Amino acid sequence: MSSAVLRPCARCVLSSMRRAWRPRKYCVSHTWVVQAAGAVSRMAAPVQLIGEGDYVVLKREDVFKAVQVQRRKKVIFEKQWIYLDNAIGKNYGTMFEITGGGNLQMKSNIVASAEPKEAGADNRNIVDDGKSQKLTREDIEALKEKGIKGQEIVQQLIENSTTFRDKTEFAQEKYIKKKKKKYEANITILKPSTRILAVMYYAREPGKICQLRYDTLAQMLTLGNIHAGSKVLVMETCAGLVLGSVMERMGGYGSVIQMYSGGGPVRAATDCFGFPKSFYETLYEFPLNKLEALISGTGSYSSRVIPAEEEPEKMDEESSRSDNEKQKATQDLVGDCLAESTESMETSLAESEEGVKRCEEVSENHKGGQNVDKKQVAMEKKQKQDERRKREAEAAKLLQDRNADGLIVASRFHPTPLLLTLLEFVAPSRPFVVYCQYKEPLLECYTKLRERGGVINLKLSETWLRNYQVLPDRSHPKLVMSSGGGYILHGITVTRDTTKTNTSCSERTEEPAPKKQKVAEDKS
Amino acid sequence: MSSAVLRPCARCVLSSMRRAWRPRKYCVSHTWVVQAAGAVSRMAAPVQLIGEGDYVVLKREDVFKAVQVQRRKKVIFEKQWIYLDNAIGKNYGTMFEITGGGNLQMKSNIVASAEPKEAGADNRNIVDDGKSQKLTREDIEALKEKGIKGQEIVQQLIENSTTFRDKTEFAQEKYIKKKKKKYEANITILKPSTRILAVMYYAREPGKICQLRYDTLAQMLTLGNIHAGSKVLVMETCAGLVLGSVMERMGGYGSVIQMYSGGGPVRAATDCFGFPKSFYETLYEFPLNKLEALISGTGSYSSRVIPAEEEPEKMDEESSRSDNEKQKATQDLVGDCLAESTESMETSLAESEEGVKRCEEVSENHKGGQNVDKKQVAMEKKQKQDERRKREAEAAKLLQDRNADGLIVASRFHPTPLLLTLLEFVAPSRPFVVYCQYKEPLLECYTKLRERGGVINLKLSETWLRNYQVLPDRSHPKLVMSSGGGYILHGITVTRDTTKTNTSCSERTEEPAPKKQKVAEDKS
Amino acid sequence: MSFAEYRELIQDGDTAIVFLGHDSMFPVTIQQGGQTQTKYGVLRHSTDLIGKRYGSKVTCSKGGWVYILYPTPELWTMNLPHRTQILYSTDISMITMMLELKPGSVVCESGTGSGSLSHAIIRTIAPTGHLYTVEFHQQRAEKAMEEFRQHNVDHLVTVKNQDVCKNGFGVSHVADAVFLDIPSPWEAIGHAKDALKIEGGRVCSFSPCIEQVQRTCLALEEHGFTEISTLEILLRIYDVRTVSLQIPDFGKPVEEKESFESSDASKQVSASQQGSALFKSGVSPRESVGHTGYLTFATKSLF
Amino acid sequence: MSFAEYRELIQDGDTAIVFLGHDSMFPVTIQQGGQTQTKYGVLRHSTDLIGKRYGSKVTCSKGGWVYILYPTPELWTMNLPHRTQILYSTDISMITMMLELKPGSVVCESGTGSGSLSHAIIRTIAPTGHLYTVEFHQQRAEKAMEEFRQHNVDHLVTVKNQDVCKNGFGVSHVADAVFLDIPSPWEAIGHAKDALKIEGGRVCSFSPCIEQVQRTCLALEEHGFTEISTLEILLRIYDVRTVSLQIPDFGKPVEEKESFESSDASKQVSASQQGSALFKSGVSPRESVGHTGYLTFATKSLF
Repeated sequence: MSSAVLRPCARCVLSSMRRAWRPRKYCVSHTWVVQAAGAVSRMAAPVQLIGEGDYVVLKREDVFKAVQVQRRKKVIFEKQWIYLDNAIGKNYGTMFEITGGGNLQMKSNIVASAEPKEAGADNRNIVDDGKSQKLTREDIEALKEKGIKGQEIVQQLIENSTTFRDKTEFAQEKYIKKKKKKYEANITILKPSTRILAVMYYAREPGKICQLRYDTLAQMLTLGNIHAGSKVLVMETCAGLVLGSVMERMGGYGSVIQMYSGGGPVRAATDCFGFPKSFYETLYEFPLNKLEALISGTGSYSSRVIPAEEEPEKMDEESSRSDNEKQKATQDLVGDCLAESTESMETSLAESEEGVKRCEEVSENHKGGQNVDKKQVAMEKKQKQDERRKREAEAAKLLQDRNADGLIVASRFHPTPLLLTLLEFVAPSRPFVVYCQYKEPLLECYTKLRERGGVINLKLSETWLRNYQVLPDRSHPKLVMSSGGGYILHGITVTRDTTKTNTSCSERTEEPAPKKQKVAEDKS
Repeated sequence: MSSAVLRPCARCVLSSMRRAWRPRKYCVSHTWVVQAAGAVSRMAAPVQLIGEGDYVVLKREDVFKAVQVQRRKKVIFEKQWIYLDNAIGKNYGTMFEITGGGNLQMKSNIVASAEPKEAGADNRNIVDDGKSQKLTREDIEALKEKGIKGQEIVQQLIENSTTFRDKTEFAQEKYIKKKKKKYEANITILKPSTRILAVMYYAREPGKICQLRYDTLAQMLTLGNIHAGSKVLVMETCAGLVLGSVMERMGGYGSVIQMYSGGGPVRAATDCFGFPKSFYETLYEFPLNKLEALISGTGSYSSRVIPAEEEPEKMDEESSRSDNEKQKATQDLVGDCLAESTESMETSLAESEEGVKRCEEVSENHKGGQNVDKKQVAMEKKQKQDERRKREAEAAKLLQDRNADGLIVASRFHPTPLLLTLLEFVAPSRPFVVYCQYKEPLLECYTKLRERGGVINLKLSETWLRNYQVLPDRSHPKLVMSSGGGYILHGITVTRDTTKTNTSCSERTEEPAPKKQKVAEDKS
Repeated sequence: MSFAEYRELIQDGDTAIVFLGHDSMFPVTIQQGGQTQTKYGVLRHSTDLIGKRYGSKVTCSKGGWVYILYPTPELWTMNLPHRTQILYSTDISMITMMLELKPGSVVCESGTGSGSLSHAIIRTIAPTGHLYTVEFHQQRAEKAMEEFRQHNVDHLVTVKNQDVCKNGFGVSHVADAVFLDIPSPWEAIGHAKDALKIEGGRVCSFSPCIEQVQRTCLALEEHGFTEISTLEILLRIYDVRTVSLQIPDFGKPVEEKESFESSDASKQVSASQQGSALFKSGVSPRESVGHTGYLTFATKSLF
Repeated sequence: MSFAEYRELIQDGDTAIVFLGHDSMFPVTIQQGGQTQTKYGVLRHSTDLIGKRYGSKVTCSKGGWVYILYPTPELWTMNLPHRTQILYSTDISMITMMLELKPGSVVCESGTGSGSLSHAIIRTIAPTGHLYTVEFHQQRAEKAMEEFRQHNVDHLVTVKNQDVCKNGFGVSHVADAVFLDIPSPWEAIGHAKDALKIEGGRVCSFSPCIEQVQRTCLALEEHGFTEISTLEILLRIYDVRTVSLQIPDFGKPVEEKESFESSDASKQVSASQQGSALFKSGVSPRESVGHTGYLTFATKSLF
């Protein structure tokens, strides 16, 4: 009977209620408050309601799905077609039931949980002959067609089970849960957040996010000291989830530079966060394959500062080329999306009895509003090209300052070359974090970073996550656990010696010499 | 308040009590019952008492130490010198107190646990100024000199603590535990077992047993299907602990062939089990560096059957040489032992607040009774040489049958060459298990074994062990856990194809081809 | 064939394991004249199996082949018919060691369940030990006895159909070890104590829920057990894989043209084959068993 | 210097971290004219530190050198003076994400303890959020406020010295998230609910013992919280080592003499150097933190 969080974007100004408690200073003097002032104004409304065009997350039991709210648009969720029209104007966190025709109907109150009453002490007398349920499949179908709600069907099933009362409490509960899942369909609509999207992606499409488990992402954001006002480099191939989580933590203050490979940056998951437009003004992107030129100061990036106006011809060509590539990639994406949309689309997070199924593309969200005039398209395209060229030049400039406050890497590329290259752009005394699905590349990366120098406090780690069932007299760790959440290597940058100083203290090798082989094995 | 198990060797014949319950068949027809009959007779006594010369384990709280019971011999345990004389004739599992002069005195009953009575709700008012204890260090020393027992000293400390009653229950318990550890000294004497010795070695001398954690050893014995009546190959450099655990599981039935490197097999931990002599009659050893000759059928092992009498001259030479080596190794061992004996000698298993300290050599046990006549020594040496030569020939014969029922490897050597060589001596449809402290060599071993063929169901695994504190209202996993218990690779032997058959079913590669790189990373 | 000792050749009446491939196998009872269907075709017992050596590769009628394996308790655990939730080898290993089982041990167990642990206990305590196993579900008790006979270990085990919490194990002061896997183990601690030898022994209780553990620990303490300790053991299996990670293209100036091409999505496949790093990795499967149960051990002393 | 935003240069009054080497560091307050002793000699603040860039290598009086680091909440957690048991970054990470903290969030916390979590929360909710932290121990509350001032984040936090179970947080319907690390969290669930915004929010309770979790979950359910879920997170650190394993000598006939020598104990060292395999390994330290606490999360909805 889970419902969910409802709240306006928390970045609203502090209420007078709080101010009354104790006089407090304001941080208005900080430059970045001013810088992001535009973003703040949007948050004035006291309680935000579900609106058309909003990016939301549907929740049923432990299953999440990110969608955009659009009128008269069918959405498939947990094998059911639904329309979200009736959710518009309601509070976030509202729970709905699906009625005939796939419409949502607000649930007036939490359903009384059908807790088992009379439980047998054990199940010694139960013989499973497949005949304990008196209702036939046809009976149930008939009930459904009559429009009987799921909750009532489950109750009917319990009453018509000859063995239900003889089952142990544990077995009864399992039975109810199974039936509820099948016949009841309560959907809660939530505001997206890193928590929800990270959990959703790990459950539904782990392959798209390099198997990055949500607790591992949590470590990265904290160890990377991601916070408002900093300048962060992000290199990820996790559908934009890592990027989105960084942007959420920065709240529109500061700047994010996303490095990308291929036609353009991937931000399908980023869009699911439903950030205000202003957030994207602090987001830049830069292609990996121009980094060498940037570092060596050749080609377009020969001078440290390139005003957008003075950009040479060549740059222009490149831009339009990469734009073509991006177009193509987008087409592929959409095609892929359509091809997959007929397949089975849901995955259950905790209750994976049926195993992990293929998930649909979340990036469906991108398809809205494509029927626009062709001329307008051409114009918009030109505008976008110009904008992109300008932004890339700005990104180049931000990089060339070589004073980023952090670096977050989570990609399907080998981490070593990425780290060795991208660390050049990070200021000293700043944290960096690299995620890899495998441990072995990070062992190599660790060694190479030690050789490079300019980094201290290197740690290779993994987190173990255990979820618990806490119920009266039935508490235990969940029976299924994720055994692989990936590995993290993190450290802190420092100024780099060009001349090797004479030994002494500070950063010792940290790797002890291989232990002396004991001479005789006989010393037991 | 821990006491311990007391029981006669469980391998005694079944009591008539049990026979009365229900008539049962005996397995007297099995050849190995007859073979080990000598061993059984020793177990006739109903309850075995602690005897002079017995190998026993001392236990104090969670700390174990294996020693041999000898009259008027000082033993150091948990920083205290004690004499075991008074334990002789007592039951195993008896708890003793240490009295003045290091003598043991039987505890009449379990000490009433000084459970906290009046606990403060929280510790908000406690200011730690180092002045809360009214007893001075001098006061405590005076109490000790008066011969006041530990339990009473702890009680005095509690009564003279001004803050004790204000502490939370949790803090009170911690306080009592700490003080008890310091001032109370109850020692239980236990019969050795794999459980106790494996836990002891992992806590005290993990380096000597390649960090093999007890739960990992438990897996090896079960996955290796070690049981009475089989013929098992053991290659270990774990001080003889793995060998001992295999021998315990075989109960003197069947045969064990220990492969060794260097001067001779290491069995310090094996001796701590206190096995009856008869067990050693089923134990053989064979040097690794003669295996090549055995396999290729060159040198001494040119014929499949070598009766001990017909052993060629060369074999003799080798034997005596390896004997010299063994002598030397033993000297090293003793020297090492003495050198270390002045160091700090105890390690606590669960409460490692003080970290892991160096442990003394358990093999002290070997030193007893060295003052014998020199001539006798020479004679005995000759006898031993002859015996060893004979046994090695017998071991060679057992190996040459190439029908071992199992293979257990746990060593500091690279597992791949060991496995590839030793599997030659194992019959088909038999399990093998190899332990390694590191994961990487087992990845290689896995690959090489696949290439070799003749093995199926290969699994690389690790176990996680969590110990729990279960106390009313204070249950949780222990705060310190072992994070490395080592890795196991195990599988089953099958007959080996010399000719590659044409594909089809059965053992597929088991390793899927590296996943196709997705063409575009853009499909998020 | 016996689960308590090895034999070399396949014989009429044996229980054997047909191994089809990676984690795919099933048990079969060998019968003169019998035959077994596999996805690779028929296995004819008389001609294909009886008299062959265990571990042999046997060709089925359709030309595919399988291995015939000797049944160890561990293979049985992987293949037995489930009548209840069963204990797996990871927990069984720990139970066996921590109960200090060895040849000659006398053990009491309840419930018998599907006999997974029973087979492992019998293997370890043979040839001179004995297992008393109590199961309250009659059909299960009968089925277990039938399996023990079939597996030639019935002389090492006695099965009794009763409620251990009410009636105990039906034996007194004979056991070296007692194992409990029942919903209310705390109700059987007194009976466990009674079943153990006068001079002492070890007890183990397996429970999925922490509340069961809490009550059991209290009962153990009340009955004077010592060395009470609770632990949990989890298996983590690694798949051995060869993995390839792509090397990113930073647009090295030397081969500027080249690198431009490789940034074209359509050619990226070949580029990745050139610029990638291969390595062996022990990969965790995405999901694994997160919990089986807590194991609580304790010692009964003489006193 | 502020824990909520980066600066480039070391200034008078800053709290900085002196990094001596592998896991060895300590915090220092920079003072014009001050000096700090290290094992490598004295650091003179005015001449050696002030005006230098954070991350610089600084040479001490004895010629050894150290790095001066900018204080992040994570470095502070590793170096802060312990007045209580503290929360570490592994749990803090999970708390921050699962409470959905971000710039602008309003958070209530109890107890403040040593301020480890408080610093991390403040960093995340700055510049527009606020932390209300309640500590029942007066000295601790005062010390925490002093640290917040010193770290230039006092405008983002309010410390109150009271008993949260009796008096709550002193604010109503303002918080997006509530965090509890107290002995009896179930007694504060009502206050937590009251502190959360009308439209809802998230709550987290940290408890070492499962019984505390059981009671807290019951209280959460009674107060109408949903999405109640309990988890535990453990950090596993790997040391990167180069390991050498010896290749066994089977007495290869080609070099019979040679192999014999290598079996001689006195020469084994050199032999092992020849016949050994080197590899990189991520080695688990022998012991690690086995448990910190259970984290229980729940959602308060509008209804």
